[in-house]
Amino acid sequence: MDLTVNLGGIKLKNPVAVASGTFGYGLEYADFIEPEKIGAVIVKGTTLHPRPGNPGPRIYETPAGMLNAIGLENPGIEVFLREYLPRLRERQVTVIANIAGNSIEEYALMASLLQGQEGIAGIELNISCPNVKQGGIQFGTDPETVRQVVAAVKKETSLPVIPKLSPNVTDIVAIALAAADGGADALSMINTLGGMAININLKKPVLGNIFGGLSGPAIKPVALKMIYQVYREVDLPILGGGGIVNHIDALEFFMAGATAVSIGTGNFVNPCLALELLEGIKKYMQEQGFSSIQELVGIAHA
Amino acid sequence: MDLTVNLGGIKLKNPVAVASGTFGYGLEYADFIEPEKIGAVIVKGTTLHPRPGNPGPRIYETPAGMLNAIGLENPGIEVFLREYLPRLRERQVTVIANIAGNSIEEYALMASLLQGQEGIAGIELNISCPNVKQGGIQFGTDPETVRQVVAAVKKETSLPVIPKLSPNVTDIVAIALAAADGGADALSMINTLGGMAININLKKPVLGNIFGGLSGPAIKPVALKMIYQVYREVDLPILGGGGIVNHIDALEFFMAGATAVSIGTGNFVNPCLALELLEGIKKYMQEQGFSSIQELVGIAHA
Amino acid sequence: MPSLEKARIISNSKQYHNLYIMEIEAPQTVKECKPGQFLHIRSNPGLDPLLRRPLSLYDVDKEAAKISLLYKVVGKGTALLADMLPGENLDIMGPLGRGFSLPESAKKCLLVGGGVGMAPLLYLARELRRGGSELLVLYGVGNEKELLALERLEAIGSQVQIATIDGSRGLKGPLIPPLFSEILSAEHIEFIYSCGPESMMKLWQEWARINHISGEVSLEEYMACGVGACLGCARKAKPDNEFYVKICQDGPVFRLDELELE
Amino acid sequence: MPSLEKARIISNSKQYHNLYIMEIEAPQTVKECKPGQFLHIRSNPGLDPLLRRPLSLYDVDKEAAKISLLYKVVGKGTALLADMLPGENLDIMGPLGRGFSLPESAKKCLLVGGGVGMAPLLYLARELRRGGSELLVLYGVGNEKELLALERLEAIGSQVQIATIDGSRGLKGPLIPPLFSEILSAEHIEFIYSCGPESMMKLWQEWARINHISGEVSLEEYMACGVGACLGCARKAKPDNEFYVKICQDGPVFRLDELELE
Ligand SMILES: Cc1cc2nc3c(=O)[nH]c(=O)nc-3n(C[C@H](O)[C@H](O)[C@H](O)COP(=O)(O)OP(=O)(O)OC[C@H]3O[C@@H](n4cnc5c(N)ncnc54)[C@H](O)[C@@H]3O)c2cc1C
Ligand SMILES: Cc1cc2nc3c(=O)[nH]c(=O)nc-3n(C[C@H](O)[C@H](O)[C@H](O)COP(=O)(O)OP(=O)(O)OC[C@H]3O[C@@H](n4cnc5c(N)ncnc54)[C@H](O)[C@@H]3O)c2cc1C
Ligand SMILES: Cc1cc2nc3c(=O)[nH]c(=O)nc-3n(C[C@H](O)[C@H](O)[C@H](O)COP(=O)(O)O)c2cc1C
Ligand SMILES: Cc1cc2nc3c(=O)[nH]c(=O)nc-3n(C[C@H](O)[C@H](O)[C@H](O)COP(=O)(O)O)c2cc1C
Ligand code: FES
Ligand code: FES
Repeated sequence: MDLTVNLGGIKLKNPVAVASGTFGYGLEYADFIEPEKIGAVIVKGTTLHPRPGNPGPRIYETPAGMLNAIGLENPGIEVFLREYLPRLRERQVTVIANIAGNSIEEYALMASLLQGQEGIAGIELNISCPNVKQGGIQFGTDPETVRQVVAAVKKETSLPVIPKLSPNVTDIVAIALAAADGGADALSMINTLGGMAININLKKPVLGNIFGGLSGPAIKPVALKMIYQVYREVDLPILGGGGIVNHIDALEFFMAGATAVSIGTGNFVNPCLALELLEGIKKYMQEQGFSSIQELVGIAHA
Repeated sequence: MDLTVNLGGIKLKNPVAVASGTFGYGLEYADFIEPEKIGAVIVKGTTLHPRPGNPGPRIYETPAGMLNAIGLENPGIEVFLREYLPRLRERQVTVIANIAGNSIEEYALMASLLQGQEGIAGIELNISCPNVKQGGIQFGTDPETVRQVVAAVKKETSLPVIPKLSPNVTDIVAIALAAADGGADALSMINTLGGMAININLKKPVLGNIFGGLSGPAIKPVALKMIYQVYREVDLPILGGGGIVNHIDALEFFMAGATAVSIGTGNFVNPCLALELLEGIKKYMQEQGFSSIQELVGIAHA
Repeated sequence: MPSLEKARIISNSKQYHNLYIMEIEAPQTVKECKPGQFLHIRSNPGLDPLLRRPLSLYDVDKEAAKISLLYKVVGKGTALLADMLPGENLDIMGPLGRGFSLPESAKKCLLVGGGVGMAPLLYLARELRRGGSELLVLYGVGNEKELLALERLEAIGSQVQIATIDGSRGLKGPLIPPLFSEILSAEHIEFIYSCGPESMMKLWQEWARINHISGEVSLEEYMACGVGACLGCARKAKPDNEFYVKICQDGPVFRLDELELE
Repeated sequence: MPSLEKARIISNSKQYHNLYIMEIEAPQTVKECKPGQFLHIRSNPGLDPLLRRPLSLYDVDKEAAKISLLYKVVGKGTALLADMLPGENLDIMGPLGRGFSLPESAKKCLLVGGGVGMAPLLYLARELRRGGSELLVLYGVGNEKELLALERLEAIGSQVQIATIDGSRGLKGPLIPPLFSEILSAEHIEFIYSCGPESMMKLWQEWARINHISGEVSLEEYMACGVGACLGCARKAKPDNEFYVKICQDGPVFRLDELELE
């Protein structure tokens, strides 16, 4: 059975990745799951300079989902390259970096810093983080800006570039087409939906940042629709995710048009999910007589 | 304790309404709950001509939510006025009509047919139904069109007009401002999020219409955020809903800025919810020393 | 008038594999029950699953205020039901829907129930017998252990013919007319009732048409409201119809001549 | 090394009002347990609630491979836990976090536990006693019936002083230093451990500072991952710090001198 996939030039040993921000720098969960067995580990979003992140509370559970407003806490790209990457390289983890910038120039600069770094398989562009006030969200909602960010990054690197699209837009296809236009090698979708919660005892927003990003099973239907739409109109492989917590969910994403899937919130529920889910996929393929995962991709469009 | 509210000129005996499409024509649930005791019954979306609706399956459960693609099945506005309205009037139900058109002219024509009809307290404009292919969704996603629809309807009627906003937009505040510009008396938000599901055994979309609208607790964080944002920027009362299934949910909506709330999917779980929830609100108000529901509106912004 | 009730669970136990019978005490609801109607049940107080689940009235004892349900565990909702214990409360709404019509005078009736499709037919059988009708029940299952209603059917005096897929009891094969042609040719059937997989019911519809027998069947569809308010459980009674019927309100029982089955 | 384990529930019962004790058999997990660490527990197989819930190691018996949990039902997750039955499996992940540090040589230790804040202190007390330390435990609750850990504390030979809000046992009043000033002035405390409401711990922090006593406290925060991967359980150890600590990884136990409590 062939589980390898080619995600815009990144060869993955299997089509299940773990999503940025939900799996730290790849080793936090190492007592529970071997990160080198996972299709790809997309590490925590990195910025040019260190960021302390948002004040708490940063997370809150909602029906079949959760809100987060981490605010891109991270030690900056240099620390990432110096301290975290070598350990991941040593373990031969398939690493996709995830970067967020405050300007097109910052994205390009980070891409150039990643260029030539051994152990990085590709770059995911977070142009859709709803928790960062300066920069971030606006990039992901205007097609022309998306095109420019992608093009600027592509100019600095030979690594596959995967913009991660925000679902908080009127026309996801327009954004995806713009990313393709800018030279994207694949698309990652979806990031979190904007949301909030209110503490009725304190009579104020729960999150320190007021607004946060909604993830988890609650958003799965939204993710599937956007992927289904983009698959029809845009000729790029899709890394699909949003609410996957079991292999049935993952199969829905493949059938909607995802070449690979990513697990975010699901890791919190079950840290072994990425590999357990793979077993479920294999079993389904066996029972249904599929020999390659690629046969499943987009099959629901027939 | 004062539970009455003024929703853009509609006097409601209490601030809990039932949402369009989830409570039929107001009498289907009459064995379980007295519709005249509910703050307002927003009846099933009506079109100018009868519509058979979409092929099945039309509904599907998702994590803490559901998808629907009813496709605006309804007998047309004349049958509504002739057969359903009189029965509601007789029972003194506070009725808000919900209309959906294929063109600005159709909206205006329906508004003129509702004008002067005894027993209608206001008109909700469904400019955001994601399940109708011709017309519907596009109206709700372009600010200028929203302004025009609202203005055209306002010209034909003296009834309070409440456009119902789609959450499937990049900038909800822009849409809300446009609606205000067109002369809206209040805003209803939010309608369902676009979504879909796939049946992995049949390897095709579950819904007959492929796409549907996601409702229920899953979308509550999204609804709250949009209402919070619009409350800050737009000076109109808001009829807030999306995922309310208990009084705590409802209180979150008031605190975010809703003047009244609507219950949709929650009716399916508990047909008595609208009134049970009211009791919960009263108890909270008592315990917390509020004497009027209006004191709660927008309190989370302090 | 249907009602919302917290019914006390009297018993709830696995009968075989994934088949369960639950008995509840529902003094309010029980009064209104008619064969073929259903209860709309909340399987848990949480939000997953969110919606109620429809289950047929399997057996009803109005004097004892007891309702029995026969259900198959197929997913989350029914799995949670199976976990409930005697003494707990079950949140039920009902009885809902249009049930089977009972003949005005005694008739010779054929009841065809496949698997859990037997669920709505036992209570029907009971009421038909009370009205003096004679019953031939064709009961099809995979294996004889699934014949949960058999004892009760025989106790009320119905003639039961069995088909099992594995041949463990009765005739061997699926519950389709040819398997019973001999038995049926010896009977003068006046009305047919059926519930089970639609493809099976379609064959019986065809059989009834050929033999000029009227009848009724019970259909299924996903449901949200259960009362005709959401228009979710729609299907076309006949493919060429312009409009849709609602299973929860116009059905779940339909006359054979109203339908074109698939 | 922490692990994921399906632990068998040995017992799970209400002790008083909303307070429960659950005993589980967790042969893998138990080996690694240290006082002050926590288990990250999935309270149901469904999606509501979705996330795991952190609970402290209340008591640990390594020979018998048993872990006890003391929990208060406050919401959905703990309510589902309370419904679980002996024989069922509990999905646990752990032990996680940085626990209490044990002194290298025997000391005179003060343990201050408010309400369910006693949860992490019993196992700590047991280990401190094993190391020969002498313990004075201040145990504050609303009503004497909530003193669930009392028997075990006394059995291991700790001196326990009680404060109840309603005066039903011991001193009457909240668990704050002035209430115990007499008792404390007679003791030569070398180290303090505390867990309970933060406002209470803050007062004990102040007391410790004045008396030049070092100590540790256990903090709480909403958690998602429990292992430092999501950065969700962040708080500033001191308001002026630029960066945040993670309760799940840097804590839940912190040294008093690292913190400015609120
Ligand atoms: C009027 C009516 C009466 C019924 N009476 C009985 C009864 O007496 N006993 C009994 O065992 N079952 C009965 N059913 C079916 C029962 O309602 C479903 O099996 C149940 O809702 C499944 O819930 P779940 O959460 O366990 O499964 P889910 O997780 O919702 O689904 C499990 C699987 O079953 C399928 N499924 C679920 N509901 C339906 C449906 N309504 N139609 C078709 N496929 C479905 C799903 O696609 C999925 O593959 C009845 C249905 C109707 C409409
Ligand atoms: C390291 C650690 C160890 C803990 N050990 C224990 C223990 O041994 N025994 C015990 O009873 N509890 C303990 N807790 C607290 C326990 O985790 C929560 O009470 C539990 O998660 C609540 O889950 P729920 O679903 O029942 O409540 P929810 O429905 O999630 O919440 C109910 C109420 O509690 C509040 N709440 C929930 N979780 C937290 C939290 N982490 N911090 C502050 N407020 C919260 C909510 O705002 C809400 O008002 C511990 C917490 C941590 C972080
Ligand atoms: C706690 C948390 C932190 C996240 N941080 C990032 C991030 O740094 N960069 C990013 O692109 N996405 C981030 N995300 C989004 C996830 O990568 C993922 O796209 C999203 O959660 C949807 O998938 P899920 O429903 O499987 O979680 C974060 C999500 C969560 C829950
Ligand atoms: C089955 C169903 C039918 C609906 N039909 C309509 C409709 O006809 N017109 C309309 O404006 N909204 C319609 N809606 C949207 C609801 O009125 C409501 O805005 C939405 O469901 C969000 O609220 P909820 O999460 O409380 O259900 C429908 C929703 C459902 C679930
Ligand atoms: S389930 Fe709502 S109309 Fe039938
Ligand atoms: S809970 Fe994820 S970092 Fe602490």
